[in-house]
Amino acid sequence: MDGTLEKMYVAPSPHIRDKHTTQRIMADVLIALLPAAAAAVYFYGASALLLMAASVAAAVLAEYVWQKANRQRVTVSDLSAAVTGLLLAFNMPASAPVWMPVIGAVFAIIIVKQLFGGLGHNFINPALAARGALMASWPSHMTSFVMPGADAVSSATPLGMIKEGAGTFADVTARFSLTDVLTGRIPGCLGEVSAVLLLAGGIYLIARKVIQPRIPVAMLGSMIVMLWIFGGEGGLFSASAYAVLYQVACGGAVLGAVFMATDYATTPVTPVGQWIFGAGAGVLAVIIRLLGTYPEGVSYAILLMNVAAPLIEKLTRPTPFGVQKPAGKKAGGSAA
Amino acid sequence: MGAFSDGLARGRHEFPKNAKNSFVFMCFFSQFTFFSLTYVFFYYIVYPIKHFYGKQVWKLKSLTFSGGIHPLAEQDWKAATKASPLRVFAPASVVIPMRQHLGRPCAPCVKPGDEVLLGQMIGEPASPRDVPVHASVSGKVVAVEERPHVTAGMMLAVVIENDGQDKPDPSIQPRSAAEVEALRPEQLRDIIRDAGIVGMGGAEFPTHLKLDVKGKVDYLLINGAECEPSLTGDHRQMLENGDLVVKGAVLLMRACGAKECVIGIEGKPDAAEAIQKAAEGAREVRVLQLKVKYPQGAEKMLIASVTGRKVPAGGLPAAVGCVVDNVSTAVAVAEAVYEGAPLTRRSVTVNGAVGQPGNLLLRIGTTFRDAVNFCGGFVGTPQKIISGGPMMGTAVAEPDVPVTKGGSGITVFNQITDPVTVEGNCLRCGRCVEACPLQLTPQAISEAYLAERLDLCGELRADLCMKCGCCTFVCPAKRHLSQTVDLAKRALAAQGRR
Amino acid sequence: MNETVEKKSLGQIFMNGILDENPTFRLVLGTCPTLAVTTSVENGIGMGLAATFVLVGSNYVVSLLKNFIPDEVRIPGYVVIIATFVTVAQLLMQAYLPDLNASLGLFVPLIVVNCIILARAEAFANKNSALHSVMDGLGMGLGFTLAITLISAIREILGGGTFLGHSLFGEGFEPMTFFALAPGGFIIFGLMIAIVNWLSTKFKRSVN
Amino acid sequence: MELAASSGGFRIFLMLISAVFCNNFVLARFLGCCPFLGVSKTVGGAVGMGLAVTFVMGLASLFTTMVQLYILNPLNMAYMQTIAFILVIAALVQFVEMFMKKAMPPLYRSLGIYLPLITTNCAVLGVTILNINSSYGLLESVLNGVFSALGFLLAIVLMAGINERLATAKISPILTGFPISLVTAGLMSIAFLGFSGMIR
Repeated sequence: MDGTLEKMYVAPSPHIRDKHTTQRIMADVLIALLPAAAAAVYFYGASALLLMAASVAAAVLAEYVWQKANRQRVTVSDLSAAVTGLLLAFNMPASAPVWMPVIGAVFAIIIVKQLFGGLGHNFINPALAARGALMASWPSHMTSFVMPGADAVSSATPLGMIKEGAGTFADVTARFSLTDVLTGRIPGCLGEVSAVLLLAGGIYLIARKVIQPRIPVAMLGSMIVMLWIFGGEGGLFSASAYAVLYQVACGGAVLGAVFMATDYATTPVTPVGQWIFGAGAGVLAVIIRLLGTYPEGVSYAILLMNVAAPLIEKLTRPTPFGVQKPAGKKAGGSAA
Repeated sequence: MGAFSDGLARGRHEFPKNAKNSFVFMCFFSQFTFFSLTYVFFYYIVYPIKHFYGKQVWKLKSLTFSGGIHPLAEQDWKAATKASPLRVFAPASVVIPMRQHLGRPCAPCVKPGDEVLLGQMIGEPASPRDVPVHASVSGKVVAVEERPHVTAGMMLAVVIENDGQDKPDPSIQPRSAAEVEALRPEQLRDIIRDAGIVGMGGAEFPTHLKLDVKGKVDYLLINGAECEPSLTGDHRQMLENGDLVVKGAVLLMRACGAKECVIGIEGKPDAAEAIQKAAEGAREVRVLQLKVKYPQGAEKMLIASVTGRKVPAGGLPAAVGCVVDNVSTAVAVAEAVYEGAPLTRRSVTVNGAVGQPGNLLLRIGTTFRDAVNFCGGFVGTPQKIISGGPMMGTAVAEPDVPVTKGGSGITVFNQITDPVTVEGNCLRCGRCVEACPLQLTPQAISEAYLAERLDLCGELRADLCMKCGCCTFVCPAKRHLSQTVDLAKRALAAQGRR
Repeated sequence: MNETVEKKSLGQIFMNGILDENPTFRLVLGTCPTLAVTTSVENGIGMGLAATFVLVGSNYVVSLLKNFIPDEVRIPGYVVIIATFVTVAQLLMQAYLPDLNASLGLFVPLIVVNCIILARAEAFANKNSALHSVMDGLGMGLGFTLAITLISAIREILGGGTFLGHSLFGEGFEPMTFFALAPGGFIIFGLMIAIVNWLSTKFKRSVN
Repeated sequence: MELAASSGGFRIFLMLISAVFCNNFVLARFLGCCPFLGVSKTVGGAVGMGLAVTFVMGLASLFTTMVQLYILNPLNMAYMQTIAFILVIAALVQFVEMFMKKAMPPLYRSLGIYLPLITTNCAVLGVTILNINSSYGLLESVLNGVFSALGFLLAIVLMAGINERLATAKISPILTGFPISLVTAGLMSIAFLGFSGMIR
């Protein structure tokens, strides 16, 4: 016994770690996405399942092949590629051809994520950037939505109807009630349909301490305020609570706020920065919705805030304990 | 509300006309309700309680700092030892290193074959800024040679064979209460220095230097936080030797000229009660219970929690009128001043993979192996032995290192718990930023250091890191954050010297 | 860039511009036209040849005048010489290739501020004989032309499914329009440089 | 929203939004790519470059439009546009540099090093020619110059922020430098597609 005792294992402190791991976090995100995925399959049938499977498989395979080819440690088991793939599929209409999520997933994993050094180093959300690229390439495929149900009748989304001015807001709500919007019985992207299930996933993530509620709260909050001011048909402040709630619930707002805007790599790490990020994304989303050419602006709003995130993070970096603010600035200035 | 729910119900048919203003109304109404309820709550419930129990109770819950972690939430290390009383233990032989304080090593003043007495000085300090080393047992010096040391690798040490007699050195003479009363601050500091007392929380900074403050001292803080997950030695000291803690605190106050003394205790209601009872006679000593959170016991955090003051970056506690000393240090000071006894023993928690985890009052120079064998021996094959606790303790190279004055615990792992090989990519989840009690950005510093951007490390103030390890603890990618930040800090210091 | 040219043959100077110091892939100069006009192969070739014309002309004139232009005003001097050739090119294109001129639009006059041309005037023509300078201009110009033709071919094929306006894959093919748009231009250009870097490190490794 | 149909202050506002977001000089029109890719390593430097460009673009728009309207057009010498404009810009940059050195030393110290680079910034010549092509008057030219430059400023500052982050990322040596900057710019450009077509 004494002989074996002599060689001790030496490492710098701390000697214990908590139980969170990358894999566990990503698995939690997948679990949180599951109800919405199940709803998508329920509403749109096998085509939704096929799209999700293709997207996830392509993302995982792309990461595997890239890391093998570059002789890196293969990290597909951390599940981050699977999350990206699923989120990408959530951003597609059920009628999209299967090769589209495959191209998108390869773009997301290789160009957006791995070129920049892999997990955590990408500055822009891979799934959303891929969606942007697909949207730019095949806008007709990306915007041809079908009604839930087996017969797959094509239809505009509620937001699209509002955007196109296809009747008044009352006409839109007559076609799709708020209950439909909340449960997901509307045409739309796979993951954008069921606001309630997405929120449930968000609450799960917050309860598991995977995400902090700052960004979703700030983003949905600022969207509510913006829609309340500008979202009505009769000028400023003419939107009712009903209309505001309706417009927040449909489209990608909840999916974006809960799952996209909370992506760790592409958002500020500082708490103050996260509030700013969320609020900015909400404001931009409403601006693009109301003024832009696309009926849905959430994805672009989040992408734009992703681009600004490093700057936000730099400006909101907390003052270290005991450092006087002016002195800190002076030190930073001389170093720069 | 009516119009709103109405709208919800009728959504399919007609859009409610008067729902327009309901949102505005709801906003104002909810604000009004919120504020009035808050007012009622504070005015009729919180303030009366505060008034009734006085300032102390009111502060119990709120005393904390920002950042920090809760390592005990996942594994309650302290449960195994907090009920185990201090057991006296003197081994067959002790290895007393010549460096047990932050400063220059002592020169041994005994040679092999000499008979030494308990409390006899065996290492002479190199200067008045350094402190001497005393024999912790009586017996025969068998060797003066290089022996393994917790932090210094190898260090000159005096090895004494214990004769079991504990024959005291003639210089150890108790002082009467009147004599103690008459001592001036500088005399007190000299006694503390000659007794070889250093910071016993782990820093081993000579206490007499800390007490010698030029400016005004508002608070003497006695650190009873003991936030390290596996340690309970201070907890036991406070329970069993509460009177000594308070006596020591009063002496320390006199030595540094503080007007008020606060004994800060993290959680541990029994210890707080015991100290409260012991402090009844001393009006200027207050006991405050702090929130359970690591690293509550870090000097800067303790000051922030108790006084709300922030020690300036790169400054000492004295800059905000505070002096902080450990509970065990206070006990040692009381013994040195009243009994005339130098520092020869300390409380040590033996925890982890050992037969009977517990708290020992053991002689300085006891080897880890002896201490563990006294506590039932190793369970399984020890892989890692830590001097101190698992968060900030130092892993030792072999079990034959001796306990020094700053060694508060021995924590044994028989399996490797921290993953070294698998360091994942940083997710930028921000957990480390929220955990850092000093509001640094460990993730950014670590990446800057790994990219060889020392300039960025400096800009991000890597030099302020106190290596509490919170960032590494919380990192889901299991990155060696605090370790890298520490490397950055050292590189910056080296650059500064150049 | 202190080039000791006399040791090099005219052929080496020419090949230098096409391979070793390809202005687009190796020196990464003149990024604006590279990105802006490479939506179709026709535009790419047109822009490349126009730039080659200006490059050859300005290099020739600068090398002739190098001893007459005072050092302090040499940059404005070069700019005037370049602008003159650009104007000539612009007027010629307006007269004989109005369609191409219209589709290149703003980027014809902007050849003036194409960094390649000023860089070669400053770094090469300023120090070398007229013949060498013309050869350098030709090599650099053709290197630029080849590079942007390559990029525009990729962008046109992927982004439009056509090559020089001819449909390649038939009616059923749905091109990835993304590559014809601004983001695709940036990404294709970036990836092309990366591929050239990769090939050159491979090549160097195999030589060693 | 239609830019052509608007007027007054609202038109100016639309011009601003259009120049900064919808038709961003760098990300949608590929003008000023060289400094965008070259001088965007630190946020401080990017702000300096952006401000210097804003200053010069405003002035250059003013002077070149004046030259076009009051010299070239009356003399029927519109074909001299390119030469005349680049000379005006080169002279202007020299003049601004000299003036700044004398009158505003602190500003010169922070912006001065960027000024020589501006002559060959195609954004400057580009905006002056675009002003003429869009047949803007004097005031509108200046506004368009300044707004376009603000778009450049926004793009270069955002790029610098990202570059500061990428400076510590694990990027393969094949990609470091221009390739990764270009891919970054491409991804930024995707984000800005959200504004495309917002103002016609």
